[in-house]
Amino acid sequence: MILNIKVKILSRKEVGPNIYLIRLKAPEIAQDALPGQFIHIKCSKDNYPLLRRPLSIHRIDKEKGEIFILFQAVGDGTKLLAQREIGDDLDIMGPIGNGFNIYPKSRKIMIVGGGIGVAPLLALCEESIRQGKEVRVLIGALKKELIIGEESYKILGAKVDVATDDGSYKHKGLVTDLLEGSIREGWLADQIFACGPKSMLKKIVEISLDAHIDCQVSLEERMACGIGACLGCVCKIKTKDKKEDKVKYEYKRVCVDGPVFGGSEVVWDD
Amino acid sequence: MILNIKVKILSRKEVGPNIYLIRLKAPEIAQDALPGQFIHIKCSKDNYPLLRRPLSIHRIDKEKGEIFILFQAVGDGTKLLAQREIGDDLDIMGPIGNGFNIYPKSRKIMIVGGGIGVAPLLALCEESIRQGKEVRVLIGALKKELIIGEESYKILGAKVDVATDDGSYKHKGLVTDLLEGSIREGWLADQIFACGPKSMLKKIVEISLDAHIDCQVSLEERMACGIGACLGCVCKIKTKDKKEDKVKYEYKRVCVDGPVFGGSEVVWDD
Amino acid sequence: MIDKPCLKVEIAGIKLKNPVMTASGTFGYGQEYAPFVDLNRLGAMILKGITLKPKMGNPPPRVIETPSGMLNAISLQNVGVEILIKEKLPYLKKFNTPVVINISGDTLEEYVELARRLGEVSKEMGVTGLEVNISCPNVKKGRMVWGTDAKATYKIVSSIRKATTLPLIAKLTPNVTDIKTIAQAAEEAGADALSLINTLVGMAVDVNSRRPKLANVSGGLSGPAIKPVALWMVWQVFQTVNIPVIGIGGIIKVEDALEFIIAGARAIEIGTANFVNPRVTIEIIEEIEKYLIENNIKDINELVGSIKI
Amino acid sequence: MIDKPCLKVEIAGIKLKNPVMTASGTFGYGQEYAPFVDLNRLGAMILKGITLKPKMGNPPPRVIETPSGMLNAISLQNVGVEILIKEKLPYLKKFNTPVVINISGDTLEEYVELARRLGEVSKEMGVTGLEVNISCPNVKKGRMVWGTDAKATYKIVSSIRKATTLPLIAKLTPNVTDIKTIAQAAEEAGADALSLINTLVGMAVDVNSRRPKLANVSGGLSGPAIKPVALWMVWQVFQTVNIPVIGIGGIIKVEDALEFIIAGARAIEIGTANFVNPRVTIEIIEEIEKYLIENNIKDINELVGSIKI
Ligand SMILES: Cc1cc2nc3c(=O)[nH]c(=O)nc-3n(C[C@H](O)[C@H](O)[C@H](O)COP(=O)(O)OP(=O)(O)OC[C@H]3O[C@@H](n4cnc5c(N)ncnc54)[C@H](O)[C@@H]3O)c2cc1C
Ligand SMILES: Cc1cc2nc3c(=O)[nH]c(=O)nc-3n(C[C@H](O)[C@H](O)[C@H](O)COP(=O)(O)OP(=O)(O)OC[C@H]3O[C@@H](n4cnc5c(N)ncnc54)[C@H](O)[C@@H]3O)c2cc1C
Ligand SMILES: Cc1cc2nc3c(=O)[nH]c(=O)nc-3n(C[C@H](O)[C@H](O)[C@H](O)COP(=O)(O)O)c2cc1C
Ligand SMILES: Cc1cc2nc3c(=O)[nH]c(=O)nc-3n(C[C@H](O)[C@H](O)[C@H](O)COP(=O)(O)O)c2cc1C
Ligand code: FES
Ligand code: FES
Repeated sequence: MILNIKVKILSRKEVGPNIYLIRLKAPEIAQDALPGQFIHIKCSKDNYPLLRRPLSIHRIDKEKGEIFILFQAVGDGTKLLAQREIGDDLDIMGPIGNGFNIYPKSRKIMIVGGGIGVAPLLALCEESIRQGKEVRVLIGALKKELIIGEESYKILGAKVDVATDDGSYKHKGLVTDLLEGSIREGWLADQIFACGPKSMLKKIVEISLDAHIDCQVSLEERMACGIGACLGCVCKIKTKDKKEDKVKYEYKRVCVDGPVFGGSEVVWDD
Repeated sequence: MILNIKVKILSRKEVGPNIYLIRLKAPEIAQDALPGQFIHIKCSKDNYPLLRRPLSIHRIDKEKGEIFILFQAVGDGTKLLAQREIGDDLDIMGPIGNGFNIYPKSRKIMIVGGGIGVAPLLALCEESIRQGKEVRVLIGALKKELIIGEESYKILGAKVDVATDDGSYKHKGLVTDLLEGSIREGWLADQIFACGPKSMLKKIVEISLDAHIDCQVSLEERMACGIGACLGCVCKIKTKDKKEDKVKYEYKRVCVDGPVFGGSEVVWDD
Repeated sequence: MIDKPCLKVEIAGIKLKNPVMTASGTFGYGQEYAPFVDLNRLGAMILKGITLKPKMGNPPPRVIETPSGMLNAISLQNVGVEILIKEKLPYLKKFNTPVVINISGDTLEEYVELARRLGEVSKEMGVTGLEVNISCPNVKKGRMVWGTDAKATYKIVSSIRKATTLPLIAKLTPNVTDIKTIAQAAEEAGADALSLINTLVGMAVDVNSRRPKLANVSGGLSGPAIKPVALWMVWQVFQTVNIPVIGIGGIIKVEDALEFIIAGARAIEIGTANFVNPRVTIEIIEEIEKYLIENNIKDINELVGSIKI
Repeated sequence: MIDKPCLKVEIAGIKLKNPVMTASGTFGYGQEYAPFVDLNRLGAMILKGITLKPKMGNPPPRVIETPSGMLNAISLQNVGVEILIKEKLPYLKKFNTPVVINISGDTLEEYVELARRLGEVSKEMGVTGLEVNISCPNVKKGRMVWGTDAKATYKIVSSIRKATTLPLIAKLTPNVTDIKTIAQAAEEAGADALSLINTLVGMAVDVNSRRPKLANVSGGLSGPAIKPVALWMVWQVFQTVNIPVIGIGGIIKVEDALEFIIAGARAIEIGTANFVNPRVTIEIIEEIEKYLIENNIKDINELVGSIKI
């Protein structure tokens, strides 16, 4: 069930240029949360900005009853959030969404994150490793300073590779190059999970279709309610009609029908 | 000239229930400011609330280049202002308005403040004493805890009397009772200066007219621009036409034509 | 001092426990808010606008924040009336809160058929009333919006009136020169109550891509930004008609709701604020009660239209 | 990369250094803002609305803040045209910035006489153009607002057109069902440019006293809250007329100004934002220039109406 609660800000750290990691005391949410879910946050204490902002749950610490968010301060909402003080009560709703679906029979997991898209993937990595999967992580960023979480993934026991657009660190190029490379080398995952810019996701879906690997992507869309009521946050999804003989299109809600969708269901071109 | 500058918050103190005293480093303004003038303040760092809020200059320290504001946190604007941190830059415009006019030949000065209306009167008291006047101060408040500045006036060398509506401190009743009392006792000021709720000001003007004492009152009205451009902040003022044979009424701007008006000019009844 | 003021109001013959309703399109089909709100405590629930057939709606982006408001261009994505009846209404039957269905259509015939169909199942499925969204364009008449013309308003409301005995609320659009003549037309056509305002038409542009921020170019502006406009229109209409008026537009705190009630609204609908604070409806109900106690008002109906000019 | 993009635009034959003008009623008679703004740097100055005779205006309270906006009910308090000419215009003559006079009246005759009088002194006193505020009620026609009716708009604009050869900007009110027909009427009547929007009608209630917060009951809503509505109307009008459009409504930062320009405004007016930040006009001029450089746009005129739909 989605809760609307006030939770304490336990710590806040600028982990990269304009990128913040905030730890929240939220036992009720930590208890239920799945990797890939998000929380819907009232960034300020008054009604300006008006709407909440969705941020993925970055890490889930069920034992301590804590959750983490990792975000980039891009506009009014996230900038105000980055200024909230330790000890403040934060008004959040969550956990929201379907989360990633790790199949029990999968043995090898490939996780691909672009930019701030890495945010929801740490919890996924942790859970995958907890379930005994072999996990590889590919991280893409514009440049060296914007790479987030490389160490955190390594500590969990995942093999991590990095690509930067400008070549300022490790592979120069796109993170999708790394994905193609690993497939070429013969490391075939049972599932690919990805989060990041649309162009990256689209390419990853193409690669996964070619390689016949099951792929799940986490989408973003502008949200109002965050709980499925306003139909503001839709994306176009291919569905089959009842007789399964005709492809249909439907606008599904990113907030509660997603944010994770099967890569092949997503219609990218409008 | 009215300046628009950013000034440092040097200190902030809650001096009464929801009443704050803030000290600002503002040499350019301290240099020019007159008792009775105000500054127009952007209370928050963003545009919410949208408009500035006018607050009187409570004390002027020309030597240190500091000014003080004393205010009650009543709504969104003043509440946000009360939360601004020491060291913050505050965006202000000022000094604005005509200020009180102390006549050189006046020897005895009566100052009357009701509630937060005492705010602009400390600077006036200080200046009057500096000019060698004999100053009496009457303070009115709802109850004991809401009396502000009694000591500050005494330190300056003024004789201070207090009235509380509920009798929780000194005279039980209205501050206007004290004024009538002092006149009855024969302490006739050359000028009366007053600031406070409209009903109080109206009564003081009546008393002063009866006693033939020159009286100046500081008015409040909701403001937008604060510099005479929008005509939002008007009050009705009696004026004489050129031939001085007919009374006319005019809406004058509290911000730049006031906030101090001759008591007998003000039209109270609409 | 009174300790339990009366919050009950009657709108279009519908008895409400209190004047707080949910605005169409902002409360889903009710169930979405059940984790946050005891649906039994609401005055009434108005569901997402329904059409005869399911509708796909506009492509994204569909929502965008604006200063103290938001633009939406959902364009009536909905499951269609039959799925509403089969899958959404059964859940709501377990609450003793009136359910009002907001109806929309591309043609007069669609509105009429919808009203007839919902009338047919009203007893069984717990449909207490209809709110007619006349802010939709009339596709037959070159997409002129029904509610922007008094004659068209009269025509559509009277046609629906003939098709159903259900309490009928006409929901007015604010994008008009004179809301009073539209209100009068709706009253004459047989509306039992009027609700206003729907959203103002607005737009936003992304200065980097130089494209509209909404895929649909324009959208409906809602939220606190529009409250002053809504309040003015409610007061205008309150002075013009003899049927109850429901105030909508930017209500996010108790003072907002009270402003509408004092200006003449017998009930109010809360829209965008649900997105900000999912418990806002309940909080406002509680605070209206507090206000009545503090101001020693025994019955909320005394407050309706009590504005002193 | 260009280092000095061209910011010059021409409106109604008036040559502006840049597209940033001040909105009537929010910049006084210019002089009030001289401590904060180098008046020489503005695109144009539009002064507080003037009438034939001095006007006392409404009783206070006249202004009230609303979410991201404000309501005002100044009601045209002004010194009258003769004092304007004698006491206000001389000061402005020393600046080389076009001065546009916003004119208002209770009757058609007043508008016409005002236009004639200002035309008469225009050379001598530096009056570069007129902006006709047609949001005033026509007292002869039962207080119907001129600008809410296409015929009335045509009548008043064409009458003024005959009375003066000064560049004529018709300022439209947004409180209408179809801004396009009003815009067309103004164009046909001979307006050289259109400016929009004036304020939306709104109201606020004090829930403690149960009185309107404005002594005048209703007021005009301005500020960021109305920007989406203004932008939509500007874009609608831009597509409809062949004369330049000036965008007004809620502009407080450079993006707002750019949104209007991209949607079709050849110039913009800044109103309420002057109260928030007295230097806002200059800051926006500087930032428009920066945007043009960053986006490699040589001439601001390329940006006008460049929205991609
Ligand atoms: C399910 C979900 C999970 C997300 N998780 C994260 C996360 O873990 N970390 C993180 O940094 N960001 C995340 N985002 C994106 C984040 O919500 C936006 O960056 C944020 O809402 C921007 O708000 P703002 O007020 O700072 O910016 P605004 O001023 O609103 O906009 C600034 C920029 O952010 C973009 N933006 C605004 N709202 C959204 C939105 N709802 N979705 C996508 N882009 C938006 C705009 O296009 C604009 O360019 C997530 C988005 C979704 C939908
Ligand atoms: C020239 C001048 C000098 C002032 N000096 C002081 C001072 O030294 N100390 C002090 O505490 N207050 C002073 N005030 C009043 C102060 O400006 C208001 O209390 C403040 O603007 C309220 O803002 P807010 O956002 O907190 O409240 P809002 O939410 O705007 O309103 C809360 C309450 O404050 C009242 N209010 C709001 N704006 C004004 C206004 N412009 N004038 C009068 N009342 C208003 C409203 O009626 C309302 O009841 C002065 C006002 C003026 C005009
Ligand atoms: C996302 C969204 C969807 C809406 N959908 C509908 C609808 O289907 N039918 C309708 O009559 N009004 C619809 N509205 C309008 C609201 O019911 C309401 O009239 C308007 O939002 C103003 O109220 P508010 O400011 O409280 O949101 C919608 C509003 C929003 C924000
Ligand atoms: C205090 C005030 C006074 C105004 N006076 C006039 C006026 O005299 N004539 C006029 O045409 N518009 C007047 N307006 C409207 C503005 O010029 C402008 O059209 C409107 O405020 C919208 O722009 P904004 O949101 O930038 O303020 C006034 C607006 C305000 C806020
Ligand atoms: S944000 Fe409202 S349905 Fe997803
Ligand atoms: S506040 Fe604008 S004229 Fe005084």
